[in-house]
Amino acid sequence: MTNALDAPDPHNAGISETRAERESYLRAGHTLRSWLLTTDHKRIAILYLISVTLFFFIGGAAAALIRADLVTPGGDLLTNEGYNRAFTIHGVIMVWFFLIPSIPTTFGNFLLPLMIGARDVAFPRLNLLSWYIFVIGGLITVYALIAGGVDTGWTFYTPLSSFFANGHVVLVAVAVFIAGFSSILTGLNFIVTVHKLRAPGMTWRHLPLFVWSHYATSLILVLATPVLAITLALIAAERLFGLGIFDPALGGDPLLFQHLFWFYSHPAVYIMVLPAMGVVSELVAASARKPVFGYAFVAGSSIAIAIIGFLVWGHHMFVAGQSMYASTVFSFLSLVVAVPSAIKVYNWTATLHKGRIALDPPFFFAASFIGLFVIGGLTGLALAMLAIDVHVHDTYFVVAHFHYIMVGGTVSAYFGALHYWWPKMIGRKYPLVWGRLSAAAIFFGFNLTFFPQFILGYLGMPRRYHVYDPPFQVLHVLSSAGASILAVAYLMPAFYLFYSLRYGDPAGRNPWGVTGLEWTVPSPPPKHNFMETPIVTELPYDYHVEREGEQ
Amino acid sequence: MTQGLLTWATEASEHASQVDLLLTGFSLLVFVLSAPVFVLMALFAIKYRRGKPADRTHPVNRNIWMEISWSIVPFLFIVGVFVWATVLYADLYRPPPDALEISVVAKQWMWKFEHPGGQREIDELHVPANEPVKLTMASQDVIHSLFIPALRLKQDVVPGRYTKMWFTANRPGTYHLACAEFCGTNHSLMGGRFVVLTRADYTRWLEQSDVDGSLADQGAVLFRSHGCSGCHGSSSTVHAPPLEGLYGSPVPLDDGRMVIADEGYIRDSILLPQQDIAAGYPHDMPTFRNVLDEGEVLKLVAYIKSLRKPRVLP
Amino acid sequence: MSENVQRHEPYRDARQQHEADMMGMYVFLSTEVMLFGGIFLAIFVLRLQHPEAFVEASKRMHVFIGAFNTAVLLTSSLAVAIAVHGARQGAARLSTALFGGAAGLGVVFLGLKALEYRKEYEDGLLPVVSDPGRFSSPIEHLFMNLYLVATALHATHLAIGILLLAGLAWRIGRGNLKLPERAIVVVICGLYWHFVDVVWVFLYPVLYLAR
Amino acid sequence: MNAMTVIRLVFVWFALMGLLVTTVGASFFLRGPASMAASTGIAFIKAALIYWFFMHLSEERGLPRLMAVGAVTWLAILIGLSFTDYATRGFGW
Ligand code: HEA
Ligand code: HEA
Ligand code: HEC
Ligand code: CUA
Ligand SMILES: [Cu+2]
Repeated sequence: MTNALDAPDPHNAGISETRAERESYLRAGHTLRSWLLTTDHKRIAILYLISVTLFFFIGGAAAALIRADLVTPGGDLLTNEGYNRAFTIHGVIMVWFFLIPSIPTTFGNFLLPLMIGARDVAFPRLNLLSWYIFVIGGLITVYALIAGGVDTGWTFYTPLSSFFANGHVVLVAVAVFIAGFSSILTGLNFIVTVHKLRAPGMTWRHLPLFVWSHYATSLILVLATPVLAITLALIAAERLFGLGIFDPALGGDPLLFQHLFWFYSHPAVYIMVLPAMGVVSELVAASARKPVFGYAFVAGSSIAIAIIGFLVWGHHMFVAGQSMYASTVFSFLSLVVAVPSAIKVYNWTATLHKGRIALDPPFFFAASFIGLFVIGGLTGLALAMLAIDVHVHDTYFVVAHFHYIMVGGTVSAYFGALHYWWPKMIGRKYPLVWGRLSAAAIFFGFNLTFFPQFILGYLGMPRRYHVYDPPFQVLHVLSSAGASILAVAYLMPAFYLFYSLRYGDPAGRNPWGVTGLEWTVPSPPPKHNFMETPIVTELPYDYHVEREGEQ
Repeated sequence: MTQGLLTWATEASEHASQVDLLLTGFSLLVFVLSAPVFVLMALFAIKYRRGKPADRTHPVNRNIWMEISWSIVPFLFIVGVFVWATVLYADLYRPPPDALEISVVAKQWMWKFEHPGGQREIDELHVPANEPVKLTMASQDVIHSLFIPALRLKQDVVPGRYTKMWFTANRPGTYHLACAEFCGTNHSLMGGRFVVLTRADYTRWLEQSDVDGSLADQGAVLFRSHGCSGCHGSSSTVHAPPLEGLYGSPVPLDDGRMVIADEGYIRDSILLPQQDIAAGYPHDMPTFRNVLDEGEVLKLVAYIKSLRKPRVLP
Repeated sequence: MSENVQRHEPYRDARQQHEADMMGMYVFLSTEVMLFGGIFLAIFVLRLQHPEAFVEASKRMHVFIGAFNTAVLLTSSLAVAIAVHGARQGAARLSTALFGGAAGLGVVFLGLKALEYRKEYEDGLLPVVSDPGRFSSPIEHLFMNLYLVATALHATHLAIGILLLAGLAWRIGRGNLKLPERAIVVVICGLYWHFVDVVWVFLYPVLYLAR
Repeated sequence: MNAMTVIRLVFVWFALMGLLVTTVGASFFLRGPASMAASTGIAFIKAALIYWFFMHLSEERGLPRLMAVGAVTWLAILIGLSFTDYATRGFGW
């Protein structure tokens, strides 16, 4: 093992078995340089893991500030301006710098090639580039934050953002624009990887559901993100040069901005949830030691969500002055998108039937996901009902809806993935009791934080309110109390996972005793994943199960 | 405390009760659709947990008819609710023709209401009970959203055009009124009171408020002071269309289209005259974009609407 | 594909690698479609909302310069198509010349575009730099803004394309890019150039010909 | 060099130039929606020619073709569904 800078050697044609290749990817060089210039998808995944975790804490700190401020009706902690900046930066960071990249760039990057029997993603250098782009975008956002922040909300509605707001709108728009390219490159890479780098025998029917959902996610990343990019570029131009496309004073149309923004941002919510669904499919099958019920439907529903998800964006604009006919169409299409979600939820439940359920941390996180996603999703349907949305639009009901899916759902899945694949990534086990405990604490803290917000919202408490009517205080205090539990619960894994880095028992190849190509290689995996390209013959989740009525 | 919450939760209109009923129905459906998931997950986790002996023989891991039924059946339920919700929503777009018309101007960070008689109020809206009220809303700067929780209604107020909202409040009392669309620094302070009065109290309230003449009269003053009458007046030599009876009638445009002259059209004619040119007239009307504010335009619109002489169609 | 294509990680064989490269490029071009798509939506909405003023504004465009520029781009595309074909057969000299030529045509396009901007500037029509007060209507101002954004974004893409083609011509000419082994590079750059051409094929009618 | 291929490419170029002349000509005769339909229609034909002959779609297999069509479909979704709003704003009130 000499130089760590293993840029792929173009002359090394055969799949040779050098010692370096058998060694774990973590050992392939210890210098900073060997990490910062790596093209190994697993190392890039670790780089992402570190960066998105950082952003999660920045976004979480903003959330802590919001919740602390809302303990009193007068909002005594922050100024009006300060509060507006806090939730804007919370939204921007959580959405674009944590949740959208979270699962795809960390677990997707790490596992996709392993799961399909490839030695890397299709374009390894592009993969590294997309991390750098992401970091640049993130740094600009952090700079904007330090320089004074923005106060437009994460939605940048015009003409507030283009002419009236006085924060660093251009800076943040540019930062998100840049981060968007990182998304695009990741999506592009995944699509080509899944199409072209599957191992022999790995047909589409053999793909793990995690791969299916990442494929669907990548389609959205690639087709939706450019629209966001151009929209933000137009916002910046609008602000800098008085472009006027979104400004009624010049004959432009503010709703055009909303159409463009939501054309991206609704599909983007599926960018945030589809990878989580992929994770949960894996966790459910692994916990039950049983094939996922109705594999084909679950796989197909990911693609269906990705496609139908593009047809519903107008449900964010029911009271924005959109034509009522358009609203009706969008309302109906929003119901259609619930069908594939229903398939997933019910099939997961059916998978548990007659399984051998291991009550380990992955199961608890998966169960949290399913339960909270169901509540978040069904309240999403309530929002899609026109007459209901007219009342609850832009109230805390919406805030509760999306936190149920994004925090209760996706973040739980993210932690579930962390607990399930940690032994693979690091090669060490962590204490399971602690995992179960933090899953329970997160679940409890979460519900305490966000359930009261449904009530607040239905009563009519508008969102983005720094000062509110005193009678709402009880519910807000409950919510803030929940948030403090949640904060502690989210910090818990940091301790025992760090502890396991050093003191955990070696995990071995397959600590959970589950199926999947990623579990056939050593933990942590060697640099080029597979000594020789695996030949796939078994269907995914090929657990031995007692069957009846089999021909 | 509960007293305070009640003023938010009250249903002050028939529509509000309908919405609450709809939400109750929907919540029931949510319960029916989600309870099986929770119950079964818990049940399976206990019954089939690892190490516990249990009968685990089961058929092949798929059953297309089962999967189809558990996606289609909930969907059909939801379609039922969709129809219900959409019918309710469509009502919001069908104001009765005799509604009391109040104009609303939103700006950072206040609400200005103006009654037909010219009574003005800020951050407070007084309306008579059991009479339909129609709001024509304009924004002076950014997007705001008029939110009246007791009516279960809200509508964004978008700069550059008029949006509308109508309701019939049926329960006298004092409720809340808020801005629901984030509009900058003092967004959370942009609220006030929504007061429903009996007809008698409303009439008394109207009389107590000071007035500089009705909305239309104020519009008439503006119409003269800004020189509109110079072109549109009957004695004018300029070839400009007469405005009597314009409101509500179809207008043929220069490029062959035909539009109904509603408030929005009249507004655009004043502020963006180049946009829709009435057929057969020169492109001569100057823009008043930087001259008039939204409140003044609303007054002019009220005045033009009051010119009800039947119009001879060209 | 020829068998002597160089293969590198993580690919198993040359065909796989070729297909992955082509596919990556097509996916990338799809993202570009959506990028310009936002601008096209803005143009269509503007036209729908202000049909007359939009047509009026469009009449101020220099139709024939635009038409000539379209012809220039289409011709450059032909040159690139032939050059790519040649490169795949190993005709290095021919490709060098044609890529150089196509890049030259690209420069001609930008030159004419600059001339057009200049004329518009003199007419007081170019927003930002000239006097906005001279627009006959706010819609015309808006139209010119959109026009400037759309064509500037296109010109940026074209400039990148010119650099790519010039780079190719240089590398092929110097023998740094072995043909036909590395023909895939040439193909990919060609795809980009054609795409930029396609964008113009749409921008030209919706902006210049809306009369 | 395959002469047939080159000749084919040149033919495509002639077709493109012909379409360019047509579209410019048409713009002087047609007005309003008809003009719009003609010019975008011709643009689509031109784009299709470029994609098919210059951009190798004729020689690639199904996948890249699907992607080219897919991108256009998505653009159609963006524009089409936005227009359900813009085209029906005037109705109702
Ligand atoms: C990961 C993120 C995520 C996800 C997955 C979703 C999923 C959905 N969302 Fe949500 N949403 C957001 C994040 C998300 N949303 C955010 C961030 C906002 C606010 C943005 C802002 O303004 O700042 C928002 C706002 C929002 C609104 C606008 C509210 C408003 O501002 O007025 C609406 C309205 O229709 C909506 C609807 C839906 C629907 C119908 C789904 C569906 O996909 C849900 C499907 C899931 C289920 C239905 C549950 C499981 C199914 C069953 C248990 C089976 C039975 C059911 C049937 C077959 C009917 N969402
Ligand atoms: C996408 C992901 C995501 C995530 C994970 C979260 C996580 C949380 N969010 Fe939210 N949130 C959004 C996305 C997200 N959010 C969006 C998009 C908006 C809309 C913004 C807008 O209106 O524009 C929003 C808005 C929003 C609001 C509404 C603000 C308003 O409208 O006025 C509230 C209020 O309670 C809130 C709370 C929380 C809380 C308590 C958490 C918790 O789950 C967070 C828990 C985590 C932690 C607390 C981190 C733990 C670490 C620490 C505590 C260390 C901190 C260090 C210091 C304090 C020094 N969020
Ligand atoms: C210099 C002359 C002139 C002045 C001053 C003027 N207008 Fe006009 N107006 C016209 C002409 C000419 C038209 C027809 C062309 C058009 O539709 O733009 C017109 C059209 C209109 C229309 C549309 C009528 C229709 O039938 O479509 C309205 C409404 C209107 N004007 C209101 C006003 C108001 C209100 C003012 C003052 C604030 C005003 N005008 C001042 C000349 C004028
Ligand atoms: Cu006005 Cu918020
Ligand atoms: Cu949505």
